[in-house]
Amino acid sequence: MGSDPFVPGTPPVLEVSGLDKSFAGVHALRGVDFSVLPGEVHALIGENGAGKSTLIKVMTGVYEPDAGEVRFRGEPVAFATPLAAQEAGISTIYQEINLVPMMSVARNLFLGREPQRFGLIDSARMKREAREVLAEYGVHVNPSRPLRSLGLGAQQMVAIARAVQLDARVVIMDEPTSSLEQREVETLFEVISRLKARGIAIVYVSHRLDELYRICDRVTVMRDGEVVRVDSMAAVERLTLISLMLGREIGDIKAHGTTELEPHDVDESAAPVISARDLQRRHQLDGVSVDVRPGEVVGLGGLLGAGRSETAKAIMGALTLDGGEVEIAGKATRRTVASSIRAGVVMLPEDRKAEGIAPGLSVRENIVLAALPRITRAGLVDRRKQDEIVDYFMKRLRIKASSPDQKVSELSGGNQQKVLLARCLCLDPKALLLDEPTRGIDVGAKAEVQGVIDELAQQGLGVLLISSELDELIEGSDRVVVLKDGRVVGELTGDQVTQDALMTTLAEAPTAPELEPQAQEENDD
Amino acid sequence: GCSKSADDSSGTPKADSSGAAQQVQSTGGTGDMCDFTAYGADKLDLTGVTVGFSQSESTSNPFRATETQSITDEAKKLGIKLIQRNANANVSQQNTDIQDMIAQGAKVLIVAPENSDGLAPAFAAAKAKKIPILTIDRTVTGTACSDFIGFIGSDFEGQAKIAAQDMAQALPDGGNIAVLQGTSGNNVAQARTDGFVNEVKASSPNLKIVASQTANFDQATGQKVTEQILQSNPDIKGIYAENDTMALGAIQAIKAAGKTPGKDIMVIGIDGTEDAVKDVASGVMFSDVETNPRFGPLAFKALQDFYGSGTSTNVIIADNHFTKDNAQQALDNGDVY
Amino acid sequence: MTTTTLPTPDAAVDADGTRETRVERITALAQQQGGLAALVVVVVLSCIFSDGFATTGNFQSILVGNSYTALLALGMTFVIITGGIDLSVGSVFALGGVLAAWGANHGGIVVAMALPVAVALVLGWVHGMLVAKARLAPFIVTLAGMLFARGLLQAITNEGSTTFLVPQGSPFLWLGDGVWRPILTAVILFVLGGLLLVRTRFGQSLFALGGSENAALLMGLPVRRTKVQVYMLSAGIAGVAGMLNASRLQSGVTNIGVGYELTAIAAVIIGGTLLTGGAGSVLGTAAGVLLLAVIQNLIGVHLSQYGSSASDLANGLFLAVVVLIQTTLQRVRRLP
Amino acid sequence: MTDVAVGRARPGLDRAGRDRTVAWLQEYGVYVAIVALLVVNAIITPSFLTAANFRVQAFQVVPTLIIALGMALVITTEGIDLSVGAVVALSSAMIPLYLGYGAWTAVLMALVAGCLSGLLAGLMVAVANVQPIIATLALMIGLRGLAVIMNGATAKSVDDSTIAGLGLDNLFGVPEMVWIAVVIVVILAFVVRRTAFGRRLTAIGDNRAASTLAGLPVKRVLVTVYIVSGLLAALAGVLFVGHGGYADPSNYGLNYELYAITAVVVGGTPLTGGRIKVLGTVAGAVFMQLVTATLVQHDIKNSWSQMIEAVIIIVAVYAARGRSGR
Ligand SMILES: Nc1ncnc2c1ncn2[C@@H]1O[C@H](COP(=O)(O)OP(=O)(O)OP(=O)(O)O)[C@@H](O)[C@H]1O
Ligand SMILES: Nc1ncnc2c1ncn2[C@@H]1O[C@H](COP(=O)(O)OP(=O)(O)OP(=O)(O)O)[C@@H](O)[C@H]1O
Ligand SMILES: [Mg+2]
Ligand SMILES: [Mg+2]
Repeated sequence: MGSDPFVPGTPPVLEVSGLDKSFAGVHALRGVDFSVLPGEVHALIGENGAGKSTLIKVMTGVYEPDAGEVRFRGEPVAFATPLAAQEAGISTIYQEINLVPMMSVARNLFLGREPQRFGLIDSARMKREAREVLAEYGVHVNPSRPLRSLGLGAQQMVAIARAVQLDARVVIMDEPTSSLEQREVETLFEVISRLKARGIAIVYVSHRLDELYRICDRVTVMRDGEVVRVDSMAAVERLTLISLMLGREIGDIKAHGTTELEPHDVDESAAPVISARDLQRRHQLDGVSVDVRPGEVVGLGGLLGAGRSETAKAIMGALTLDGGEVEIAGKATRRTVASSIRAGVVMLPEDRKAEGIAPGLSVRENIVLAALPRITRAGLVDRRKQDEIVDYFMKRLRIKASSPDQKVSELSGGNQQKVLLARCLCLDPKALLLDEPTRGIDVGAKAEVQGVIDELAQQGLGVLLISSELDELIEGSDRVVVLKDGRVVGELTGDQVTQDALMTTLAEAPTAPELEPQAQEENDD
Repeated sequence: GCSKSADDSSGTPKADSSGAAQQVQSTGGTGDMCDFTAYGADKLDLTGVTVGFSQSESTSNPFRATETQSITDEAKKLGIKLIQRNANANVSQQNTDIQDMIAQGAKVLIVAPENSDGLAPAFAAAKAKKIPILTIDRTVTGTACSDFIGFIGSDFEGQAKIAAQDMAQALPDGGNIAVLQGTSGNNVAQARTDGFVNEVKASSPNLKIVASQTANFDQATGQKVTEQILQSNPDIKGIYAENDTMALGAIQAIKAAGKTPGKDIMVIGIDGTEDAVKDVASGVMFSDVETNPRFGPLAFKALQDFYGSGTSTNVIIADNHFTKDNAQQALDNGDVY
Repeated sequence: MTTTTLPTPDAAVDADGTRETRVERITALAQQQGGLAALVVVVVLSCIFSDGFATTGNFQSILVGNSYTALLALGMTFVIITGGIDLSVGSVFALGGVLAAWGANHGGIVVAMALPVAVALVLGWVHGMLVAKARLAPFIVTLAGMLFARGLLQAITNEGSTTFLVPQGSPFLWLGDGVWRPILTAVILFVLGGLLLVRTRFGQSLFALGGSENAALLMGLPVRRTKVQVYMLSAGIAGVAGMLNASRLQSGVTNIGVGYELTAIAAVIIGGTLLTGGAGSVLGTAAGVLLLAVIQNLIGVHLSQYGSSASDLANGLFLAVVVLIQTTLQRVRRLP
Repeated sequence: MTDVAVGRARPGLDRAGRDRTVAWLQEYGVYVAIVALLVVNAIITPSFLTAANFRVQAFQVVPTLIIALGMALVITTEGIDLSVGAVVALSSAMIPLYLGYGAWTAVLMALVAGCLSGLLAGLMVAVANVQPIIATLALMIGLRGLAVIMNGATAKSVDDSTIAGLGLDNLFGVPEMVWIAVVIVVILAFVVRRTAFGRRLTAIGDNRAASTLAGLPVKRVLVTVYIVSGLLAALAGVLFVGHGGYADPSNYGLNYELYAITAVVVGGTPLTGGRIKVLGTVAGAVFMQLVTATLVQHDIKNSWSQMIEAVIIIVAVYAARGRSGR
């Protein structure tokens, strides 16, 4: 798609100059100039906390700039609310999914512009149209279902569908693919090419560099709130890009490298740290069994909605089960999160916002949240120990925060993810359940996280890895258990762990008929 | 937000209906009489029908408890079937209560109204079914012997007038006084304020009302408010409380402020509850005006007369007046509740 | 997400929308309308076991006695769905009644009808602005509003001592006269309210606001305007209810409405509306109002003779049992 | 859900300085308001700055304050406890009932009653998942009925020097109940700042789902919080009996849930949970007490006091509102 270039020389549709934005203690944007042309896909990249999301929010009326100017179609504008930006023709998919979880899929999709008849919402038509629209995005669900019953990936697709449905001149996408799996990503790219063909400008933020090279025409690289380079995408080499983002020499990066992960020495005879048997949960899990041995990274493969997150939660004791058993280090668990943690398993949840961070608490408090029992004596928090832990992990994971006292909600998405990882690691676990551990984190940090996982596995930790990024899954895992529709449909070991093998396994597995879109029409009022 | 019962009288009574029965003081200014023919009701034999009693406020208020008990006891004594409801200080609820009892088969009603106004729908429903209503202890706006049979109860302004005269007597040299008012919007509280203020104005120019605050007919609030008033008006000589419980609270506050009630500050209350009358006897309180809650005998007598020779439409009961001279005797006789 | 417990708002479809049997569907309906289910159970039991319950007179009395206070719960439903709360409705109800009665005396039916609504809307607007623009907590804003409206009422009525009577023969009395007029008025307003909630964009934005305010904002909904409107709606309905009630009582009773906000909230919650916002229904609220009314009726019939404290205890127990049943029915799900 | 704090600071040169002033006011506004009220009263109210007056204000504020502290804990977990007023009544009913076994036994039983009702509320909220406002509303109605049944309809006078001492006497020149309040405040401030329990409290209020997944004992913390709230309300009930010299379950504690909530919110603890200000709650209660004192001592009519109080509450909360807005 990158081969079908925008028309150079046309005036930019959206343009900002000299943009400045500070939050208490953080200078998030410093004199940023940025512009997108009609019909171009413009990559906006930078490491976690570089200011990408802030730039987007300033452009779309969420934040007011401290200084600088936003021009839309040549006119200076100051959007007072996201609504104003939307009405002017800028449609945005913000970084975290911003839909209403409790409302139905159809109502989310059409919220604010529902089809009406005689002044009343025409629900039947709305549902019908929702079904059609979503089908185009590969999401086959009953539109009456509450949004939150969908997996994150499907929710993301709904958000994308919603944004694209709006008749916009600029579509801004802040990490749209972070919770999508390959198939959905392809769908998204098709959508993007269609938009592009219609002369719509697209701002695209992602930490997945491959994607950028595939679809983007130009790139703006940000670092520490400043724009460090604007160029045609093809003109910037991958390594250059990374070095620009991270502000390090190319040589450094080569040496540090994207970690080449070696398979770990797994003692096949060792007793598994995690042993899940025949997990059953109505409509979600249908007899899933997984073993994880010390030092082994077991990947869970499958498409969105295959039940990977559910498996992890079930093991953690965070999900009530209809049947099945979980043993941790040979002992049956009491099936509560607290007891699982005591037994030595921890989980990094998939939905950072809903289930991960405590937004109002500080970075420090978030990191040690689960570790409280270990750092308290007689109910009192041992502050020295706490600070040691926090200090260590903030350094080791390079968490970018003004201080440990900063509220977590003020961190960039990627840094929030690192805080959660720190929360898991400071528990000193025997086994880790990682649900999308690198979701939304930048290349540098991603390599670091993968390095950490690898290192931990070397030290004998058992890891269950869920990732929608096939590369990550294939590269990182010693063994991949493939799930489909809540059932184990295959297992790849040793040399079999390849993308092709995974795809074949998935393709050959039979589909559970009941999980296909529902035939009957439901009433959602 | 929670409902506060607007007790116009409370204290520490024995919740029985013995004690001094109500005595009639006067039977209405006009002296109008009413019987079932004049009212347009059918003749009934009370012993054969169901009588409904609608109580306005929570029986956790002793006045209300005694009143309810008195009516229940008298009905039992006369062999009359009684059903009852309690509106818990809620006018809308009382409307519903009355209509409920009509639906349940009550043929005659005794109503202790929560409010003088606002019972129109219930009274209209009763009238439509020719069910006579006797109102007790608070008046209702409307026409006697048409909207309702008549009224039995105390003269609240009269009570307050007596209290004002007592205050003048207690403070012959005059001085600053404070008024603890009942719940805002309560008819009884209003009458007891008006009666007192007017009488003071009319006959005791040397008494000066310097503070007038509501204490919701409640002892704890009475205490709190008095504590504050005593701070801003250290020269207060007398306190008039519109019911006994507020008076008791005031006494507690006066003591806590290091003054002597009955000597430094004169306290006068209304209701004639046991604790207050005891305080009158011991000189802690200057005087107390009674409000007699034992409506049973008079009410049923009125109903019987209604179906016979006729009853007065406005019966004012003679309330006792307790002073140091008669308080001990009243206590010994068990005339207090 | 700050909430953990979320019932399935669209319970006709299971969390996975699949493999639904008929039994599942019926239980799903009971779960969605726990209040309604409880109402049916209680009414059926009372008809069987409580003498004189199943009479036209009794039903009429229950319905007519609660038709105007039910409106407070209707307004409250909208506010609670946005994740807010309105504690001022009881006071505004009383104020509306007083203003209507005053208006009937001083200007006739038009003033009697318009004045209370206008004043209520102004109060609601102030609530809304404080909540939406100043970003104060609805609880505290409307708590202050409750005090303010009550104070205003007392200031107008000479500390509550003046009760304005609607003149006999005033056409204003027609509004709340009789048995069926109040009931019908309430039914019509509930139906309109239901339509407003599920079939209009305004209604949808209420759900969105309560479900996730941030998302609603970023999806381009007029968040602040909607908030202001919903508080105006609630206060306006309370004003209307007070006005109608004044017509029925033929006077502006000054000490009415105390504690009504709690009854309204209880009815709304029993009806299945989530206090945290984002889910709820007008039908549920109607069921909640009726359930409380029926319980009140039963307590009145069977427990009055044992004194108020026994009634209170029974009332509390009943409420606890009802919400426990309703919560269990609704199978409030912990987010996994 | 505060990932998008829609804050818009106006551009301007002295922005940083103004931000700091605003933040400072938000943090310490209540204290400033208290000082302002004291100054105003010193000028306009005769004999306001006297020991006797402070004693009276202390007597009146301590019960509210103690209840408010428990309420603050509950509110931190995103809950609310409407039952506190009824618990005051219940606890007061226990005193005459058990006074025969000695004053301290009676006090103990009163406190036990408070703990039990708190336990009930906690179980309903944490285990049965009933929404806090409705669970405690049921208790608010039911417990008062129970209290009146246990005590009888009559207010019972309590003549006991120990209990009266709690309500009236001084220790080192300061009312005993003030000392009690000080001890509770110190303990709570310590618990909130230094203990694991305090951390869990805020985390649960901030994001309950995340706390559950992080393995925090969510139910235990919730139940504890409601028990503490019940306990403190019961303690306030004992002080009521001591100060008034009688037990009156039908009237004690009426509306105190609202006073307590107001104190908590005016003190800067948001109703949305996740944050708690112990000292702020003290300040909130003291501030509201001073407002009431000013109004009553100047004999302002009830109608006007209510309206003025309403406005003052709004202004105070507006000044104290946190950065998160609500
Ligand atoms: N509301 C806020 N309050 C305070 N600081 C903030 C706020 N929002 C963002 N920041 C800070 O601004 C900086 C830029 O954040 P931003 O979210 O724009 O980063 P990003 O480039 O989108 O990163 P990521 O790739 O991780 O999403 C970060 O240091 C962050 O901590
Ligand atoms: N594209 C889709 N079409 C229909 N239903 C979907 C789709 N994606 C997800 N779902 C539904 O969402 C539910 C939860 O999916 P979820 O994404 O949590 O599963 P998962 O295998 O853990 O995936 P992930 O690894 O992305 O978390 C599934 O039960 C499924 O019914
Ligand atoms: Mg970002
Ligand atoms: Mg998942």
